[in-house]
Amino acid sequence: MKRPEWIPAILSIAVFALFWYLSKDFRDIPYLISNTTILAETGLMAIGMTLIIIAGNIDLSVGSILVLTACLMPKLAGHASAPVAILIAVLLGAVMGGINGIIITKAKLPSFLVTLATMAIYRGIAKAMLQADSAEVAPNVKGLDRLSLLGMPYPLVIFLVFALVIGLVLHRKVLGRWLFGIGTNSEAARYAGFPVDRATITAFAVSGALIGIAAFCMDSRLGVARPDMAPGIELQAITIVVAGGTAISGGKGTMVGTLLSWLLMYFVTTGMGVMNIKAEYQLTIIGLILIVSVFGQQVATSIASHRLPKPTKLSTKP
Amino acid sequence: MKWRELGLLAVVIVLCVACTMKDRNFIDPHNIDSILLWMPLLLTAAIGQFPVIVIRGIDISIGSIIGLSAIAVGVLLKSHPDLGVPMLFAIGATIGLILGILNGALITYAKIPAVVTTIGTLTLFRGLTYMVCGGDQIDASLVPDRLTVLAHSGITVREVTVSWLLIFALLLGIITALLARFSQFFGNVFAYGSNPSAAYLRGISPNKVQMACYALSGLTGGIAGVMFLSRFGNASPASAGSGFELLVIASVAIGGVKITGGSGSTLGVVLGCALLAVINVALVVLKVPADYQTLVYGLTILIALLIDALSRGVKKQGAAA
Amino acid sequence: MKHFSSLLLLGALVLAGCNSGGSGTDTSSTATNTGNSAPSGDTGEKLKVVFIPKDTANPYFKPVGQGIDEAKAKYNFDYQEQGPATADPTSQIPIIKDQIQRKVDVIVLAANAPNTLNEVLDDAKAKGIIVLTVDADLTGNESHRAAGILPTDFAKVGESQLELMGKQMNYEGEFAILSATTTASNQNTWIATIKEKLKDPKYSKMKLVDTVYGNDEPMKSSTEMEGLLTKYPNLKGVLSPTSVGLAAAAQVLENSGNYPGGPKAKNGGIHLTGLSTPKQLKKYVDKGVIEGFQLWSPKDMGTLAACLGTSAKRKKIDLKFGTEVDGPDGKKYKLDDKGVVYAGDLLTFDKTNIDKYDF
Amino acid sequence: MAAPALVRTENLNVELGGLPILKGIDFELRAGEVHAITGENGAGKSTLAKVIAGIYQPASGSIFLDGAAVTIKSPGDAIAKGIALIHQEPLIFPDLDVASNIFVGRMPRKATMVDHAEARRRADIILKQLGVSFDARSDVGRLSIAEQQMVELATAMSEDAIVWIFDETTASLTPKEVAELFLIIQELKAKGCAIAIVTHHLDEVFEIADTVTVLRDGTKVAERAIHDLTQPELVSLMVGREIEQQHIKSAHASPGAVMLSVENLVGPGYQGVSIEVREREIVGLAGLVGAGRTELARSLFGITHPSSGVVKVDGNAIHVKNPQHAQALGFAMVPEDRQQHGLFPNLDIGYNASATILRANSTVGWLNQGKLRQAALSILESFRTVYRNLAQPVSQLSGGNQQKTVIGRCLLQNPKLLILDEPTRGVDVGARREVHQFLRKQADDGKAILMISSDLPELLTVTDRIYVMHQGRIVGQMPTGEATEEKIMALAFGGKA
Repeated sequence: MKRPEWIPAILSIAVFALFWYLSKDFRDIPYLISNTTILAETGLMAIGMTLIIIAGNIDLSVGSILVLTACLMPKLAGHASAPVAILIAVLLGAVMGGINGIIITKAKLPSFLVTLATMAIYRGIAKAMLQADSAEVAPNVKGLDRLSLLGMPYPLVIFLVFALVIGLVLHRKVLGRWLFGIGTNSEAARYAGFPVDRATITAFAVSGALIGIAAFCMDSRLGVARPDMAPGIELQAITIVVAGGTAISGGKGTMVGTLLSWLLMYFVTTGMGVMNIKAEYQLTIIGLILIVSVFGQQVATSIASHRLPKPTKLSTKP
Repeated sequence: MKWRELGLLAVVIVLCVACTMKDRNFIDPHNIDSILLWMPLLLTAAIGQFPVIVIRGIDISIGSIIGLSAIAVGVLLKSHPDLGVPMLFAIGATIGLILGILNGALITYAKIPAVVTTIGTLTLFRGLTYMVCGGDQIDASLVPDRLTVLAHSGITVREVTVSWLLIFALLLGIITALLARFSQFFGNVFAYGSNPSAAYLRGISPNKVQMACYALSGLTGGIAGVMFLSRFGNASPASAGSGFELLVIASVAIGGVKITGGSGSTLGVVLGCALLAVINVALVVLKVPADYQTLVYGLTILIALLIDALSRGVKKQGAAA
Repeated sequence: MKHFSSLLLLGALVLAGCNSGGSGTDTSSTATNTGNSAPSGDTGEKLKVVFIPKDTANPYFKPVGQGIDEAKAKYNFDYQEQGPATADPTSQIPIIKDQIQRKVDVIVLAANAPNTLNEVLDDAKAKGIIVLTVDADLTGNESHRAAGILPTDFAKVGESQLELMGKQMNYEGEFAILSATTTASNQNTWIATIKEKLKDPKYSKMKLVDTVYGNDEPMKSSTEMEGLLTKYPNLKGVLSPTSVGLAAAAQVLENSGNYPGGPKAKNGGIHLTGLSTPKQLKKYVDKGVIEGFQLWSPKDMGTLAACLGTSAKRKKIDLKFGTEVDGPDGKKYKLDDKGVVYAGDLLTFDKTNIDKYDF
Repeated sequence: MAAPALVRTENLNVELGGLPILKGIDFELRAGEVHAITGENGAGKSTLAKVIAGIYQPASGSIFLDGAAVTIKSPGDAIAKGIALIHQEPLIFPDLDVASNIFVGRMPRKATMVDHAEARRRADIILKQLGVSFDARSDVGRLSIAEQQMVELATAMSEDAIVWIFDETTASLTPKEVAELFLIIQELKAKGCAIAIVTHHLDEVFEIADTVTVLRDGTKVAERAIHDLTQPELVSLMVGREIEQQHIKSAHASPGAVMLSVENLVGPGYQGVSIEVREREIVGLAGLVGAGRTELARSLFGITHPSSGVVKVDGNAIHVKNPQHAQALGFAMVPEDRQQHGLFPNLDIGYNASATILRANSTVGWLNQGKLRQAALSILESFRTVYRNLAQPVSQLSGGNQQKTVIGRCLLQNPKLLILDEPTRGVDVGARREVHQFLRKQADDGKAILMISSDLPELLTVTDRIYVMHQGRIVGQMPTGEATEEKIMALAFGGKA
C-alpha cells in the first residue's frame, strides 16, 4: 500500500467492471483492444509530459507541437518511406520541444509562460503555412492503426513500448535520477553537479520526440493533417499524468502511474462513448475522476506515511 | 510605481506608438473604444486571479466559472426577465463565489494541488454549464437592454467612450489596489505568498487565506460572467468564457505578478490586461491576415517575456556591481 | 457540505443517464442481421439512428435533430443525438467509432472537416451503416458517405446572400464579410461565389473591402466587427454567413448605434445581414439593427435525412448518385452526380415573418 | 530562583507521526531567568520549544501559563499569549519590507485601514533599540541572515512578548553578532521576561544561562543552576559519555604538494584573493558572514565565475565552467545552506546520499543500483548516520544526520579537493566531533580540504592552517598552531593580527 498507484489501478478495475456490467457494447475485448488507437497518441504525449512534470516544469504547447509536426511531416516527407517519415516527425518534435527547453533554461523563464507563448506560436506556424488547406499524407504511411502486432494495433504497441522504455529511463537511468532531483530542488541539483539545463532540455526534447511519433500515428490514422486539429489535447495529456500520481510540483511520480491512469481514462471515455453519454456529462465525469484519483492518492500516501515521524515538517494538526 | 510597472507601461506605449505609425486608424476613437471594451471582462477576472497567484496558487477553472455564471444568469432571465442589473451582478457574483469556495475547499481541506483541482473543475464546471441550460444557448432576446447598454455607454471623452463595464472593472481594480495596500487581509496574502510556513508561524491561518483567495477569484469570475452577457448580448454553453483561463493567467503573469508567489501589484495586472488588449486589437486593425494572427500573437507574448527576462538580468547585474 | 451534496446529486444524474443509455442499447440488436432479408416496411425491425452534430452546443443543430426525432414514429427507429463538446476536425472520430460499436443502422453526420473522417467512415460503411452527411458535405471525399444532404443549394446561397446585401444597401457602397474560420468550407464556398457574382454589372457599384474571420468565438468576432467599423469609415454593409459572427456583429452594431435608423447612423447607417436561426436574432430584427437575414429550414433537412437513411437501410431505395429518390413528403429528390441532395429553399427572415419561426 | 514560573509544563508527552518525541517533561521557565535547554540533536529540545510556541500539540500533559492551565492552540495563539519563538532559520518574508515583516498579521490600523506610516514609525523605534544599521523600509530579502534574525527579534519585541524562546538562534550569527544578541537577552532578562535558549553551544550556555535543562532521547536528564555545573559535566550529561575537545592532529609531518592554488582572483563578492591548499591539509577560511568566503567557494566550484585571476589545479591553470566541470576536476562541495542547496528534501536518503556518483556508477547511462545502494549504505555507516532505511525521505532525518548525508555524498565522489561551507552548522556536539575526525582521516588519506566556518573553536580544532577574510579580501593567514580566537577575530574585523 506504499505505492499510491493502486488508486488509479483500482479505479480502472472498478470502471471497467461498471461498464462491463452496464453495456453490452463494452463487453467486447477485441473492440476494447482495437479502439485504443486514438488515446494511444495522447498516451505517448503523456509519457513525455511525465518526464517534464517530474522535472518541475510543464509544457502547454504539446498539442501545438503535435499539430505542427503532423502538418509538416507530410510536406517534408513527401512520398518517402515510413521509417523516413517517422524519423522526420521525431526530429521535428524533438526540435520544437528542445526549443521550449532552451528558452526556459537559458532565459530562466517559468515553463508555464514560455509554453503558453509557444503554444500559440507552433499552432500559428501551422495555420500560417497551411491556411485553409490540409496536408495530404502519402498513401504508403497511411493505416498504421489498422495493422496489428501480437493482436494489438500498432499505435498501442508503440505506446506500450515507449512507456516501458521511457519508464526505464526515468527509473533506471542517470537522466531519470537527475530529473527527480531537479524537480525536487533545482538549486541542490546544481550543487550536486547535475547538468540541470541539459537534463531539462533533454526532457523537453524527448517529450517532443514522442509527440513526433504521436503525430506520425495521427497522420497515418487520419490520412490528412489540418492546423485546427486536436485542440485541448494538452490538457488531456496533463490530466492523465496528474491523475496517475505525478506531483504537479515536481520530484514525484512514476511511469506506472501514468500508464494506469491512461488505462483509467481509456475505460472511462470508451465506456461513456459506447453508452452515448452526453459530451457535457463526460466532461463533468472526467473532471471528477481527476479530482477523485488525486485525492485518493493523497489520502493513501498520508495514511502510508502516518507511521513515520516527520519532525521537520510542520503539521497544522496534532 | 516600480521598475516592473514602468517597463510594462513603456512596452504598452511603444507598441501603441508603433501601431499608430503603421496605421493612423489605431488612434481612431472607434479603435480606442474597441481596446477599452476588450479589457473589462479580462481585467475583472484577472483581479481575482491576482491574489491567487500571489499565494502561489492558480485558478485554471476561471474560464468555466465565467461561462457557468453567464449561462446560469441567462437561464434565470428566462423565468425572471425583470431582474434588475445590480441583482443580476449579485447573482452572478454569488454563483462565482460558490464555485470559488468549492475550489478553495478542495485545495485547502482536501489538499489537492491547485493546478489539479482547477483543471478538474475547469471541465466539471463546463459540464455543469451545459446541464444548467440543457445545451441551449442564451439568445439575445433574453438579455435585456439595460444590461447590454453597460457595454456601450459610459463616460465619453472626445468621442472615446469609457464603458460602464470598464469603469466597474477599474473600480474593482482601485478597490483591490487600496485593499492590497491598506487591508490586513491582503497583507496576510502577501506574507503567505512570500513564505507560507513563516506566515503560519506568525499566526496567519493558511486555510483562511487560501479559501478567501479562491472565493475571491470565483467571485470576480462570476461578475465577469455577467459582463460577458452584457458585452456580447448572448452566450452559448460551449463558448462562454472558454479559453479565458489562459488569457487571464497570461495577463496576470505578464503584469509582473511573480508566478512563484509573494509579489505583484494591481497596477501591473491592469497593464498586463492593457497589453493583451492592445495586441489583440492591433492584430485586427493592422489587418494582420487571419492565418497569421495566432503566430504573431504568440511571438509578441514570447518577446514580451524575453524583454522582461533580459531587463531582470540587467537589473541583477546592476545590483551586483 | 452543500457542495458535496450537489456533487452527489450530479453523480446520481449521471448514473441515471447511463441507465437510460444502457437500456436503449439492449432493445434492438438483431436489426442488422435480419433487416435486409424481408422488405417489411416501416413496421418491421426498429432501426437505430444517431445524429452527430458539429458540437453539442451549437443551437443551429437543435432543429436538425428535431426534424429527425419527429420522424421516428413514421420510419420506425430509435433516435439518439451524440455530439462532441468541441467542433474540431478530430473530435467526431471517437464518436463515430462508438456508434459502429453500438451497431447503429444510420449515422447522420454534420462533419467538422471534409477530410479527416474518411477512414472511420469507411469502417462504418463496411459494417453496413448508412452514413448521411447533413449541412456540411465531405467535399472531395464524397465516396466515403452514402449521400450528402444539404439544406439548400449552396451554390445559390452565396448569390442570395449577395442579393440580399445588395438590396439592403441599394447596390452601392463598401461592404465586408465577417466569416467563421479560415478553414470553414461552406463559408469559403459562399465567399468564393460572392466574389464571382460581384463581377455582374448589377453589383458593379458594390465593393467588397475585406473578409475577416471571427473563428466563431464571441470575443474574436466582436473585435473583428469593431475593427471593420474602425478600418472602413465608409462601410455600408456587413455580411456574416455564420450565426456566431452575425450575433456578435449585431450586438456590436447595436452598441455603435450606426445602423439604419439607429441613434448614430452615418450616411444611412451600416446594413447587416447573413445567415442565422431566427430565434437568435429576433431581438435585433425587432429593433431594426438587422433588416433581414436568411437561412434554410434545418428541420426539413433532418426529416429528409431520417427518411433517406432508414429507407436506404431497408433497401427500399438505392442512394445511387445521379438518380431520383422518394422523399418524406412524397416528392422526388434528385441526387446529383456527387450524391448531393437539397432539402429545400433558402428562407429570408425579416420583421414581417420572423415571429412565425421557432428555431 | 524564587521567582514564579511563567511557563510550566507537567508530564508533557509529545508524539509526532505516532512516535514519542518528548516523554513526561516537567519544565519550568521563570521570570527574569535565562534558561538553557540543551541536548544532542534529536533529544527533543526544539520540540519542547515548539510545543510551548503552539506549533505542536502535546499528546498528553499540561501547560501552565502564569499558573493557569492553558491550551496553546496555534502559533498565533502563542503570540497572543505573549510567547515568542525566535527560529533557527529566520522566519522572514523576503518580498516584504522590514516594517511589514515585523507587524505581519497585525499591522497597526487607523479606522480599519492599515497605517503604514505608523508601522514604520514603531518599527524604527524598535530597530533603534536594537541598534541595527537598516531601517523599516529596507527590503528584507536583501538583508544578511544576521540582520534578518534582528528583524525577528524586533517582531517579538513589537509583540511585547514576555516569554522568549530562542531556538538555535546563534547558529548563523558571527561571534560579534552573538555578543550583541546576548546583550539584548540580558536587557530582556532585566525587564523581567522569561527566556529559554535552545542550544548545543556549551560556551553560550555558560555565558548567558542561569539554569540549564538537559534533554536526552526525549526525557529530561537534569535541571541545574549553571554555577553548579562544569562544562565537561554538562557534556557528559548531554551525551552520556565524556568528549575530548582537542586539536585533531595530522598523521603526517607535513602536507603534500599544492593541489589548488588561487592567484589574485577577482569575482562577485571578493577581490585579489590568493590562497593555496595542499594535499593532506585542512585549510580553514575564517571571517565574518558576508566577508566573501561563500562567494569564493561558489566560484571555485563553478557556480559563479571570477572576472580575473588564475585558478590552478595541480599546477595547471583552469577555468571552472560549472559544477560538473568542478567535479570532473576532482572537487566536491558541501554548500552552506543545507535546505536550499544541499538536500532533495522529499526524496529518499539513498538518493540524497548517492546523488553525486550517479554517472560513476552507471554503464552507458544505466544505473548500477546495487552498487549505488552499497555505496550509500557504506558511507552512511562510516558516518554513523541514524536512519531507518534508505527509502525514508531525507526530510525526516535530524539536521545532523541530514548534514552527514550531504558530506557523505561528497566523499563518495572520492574528491581530491573537498570544499566545506559551514559543515557543522546545526550539528550537535557528538556528531560534530565525528565529522571532524572523519575529515582528518580524509586529509590523511591525501585529500585537500578547504573549510569555511564561523565557529572558531571548530577551526582551531580541525584545521592545519587558517586564512582570514575581511570585506572580500584575504587579510591574513597563520598555521593553526599559532592561531588564537582573539587573533582571528581581530583580523576578521579588519584589525591587525
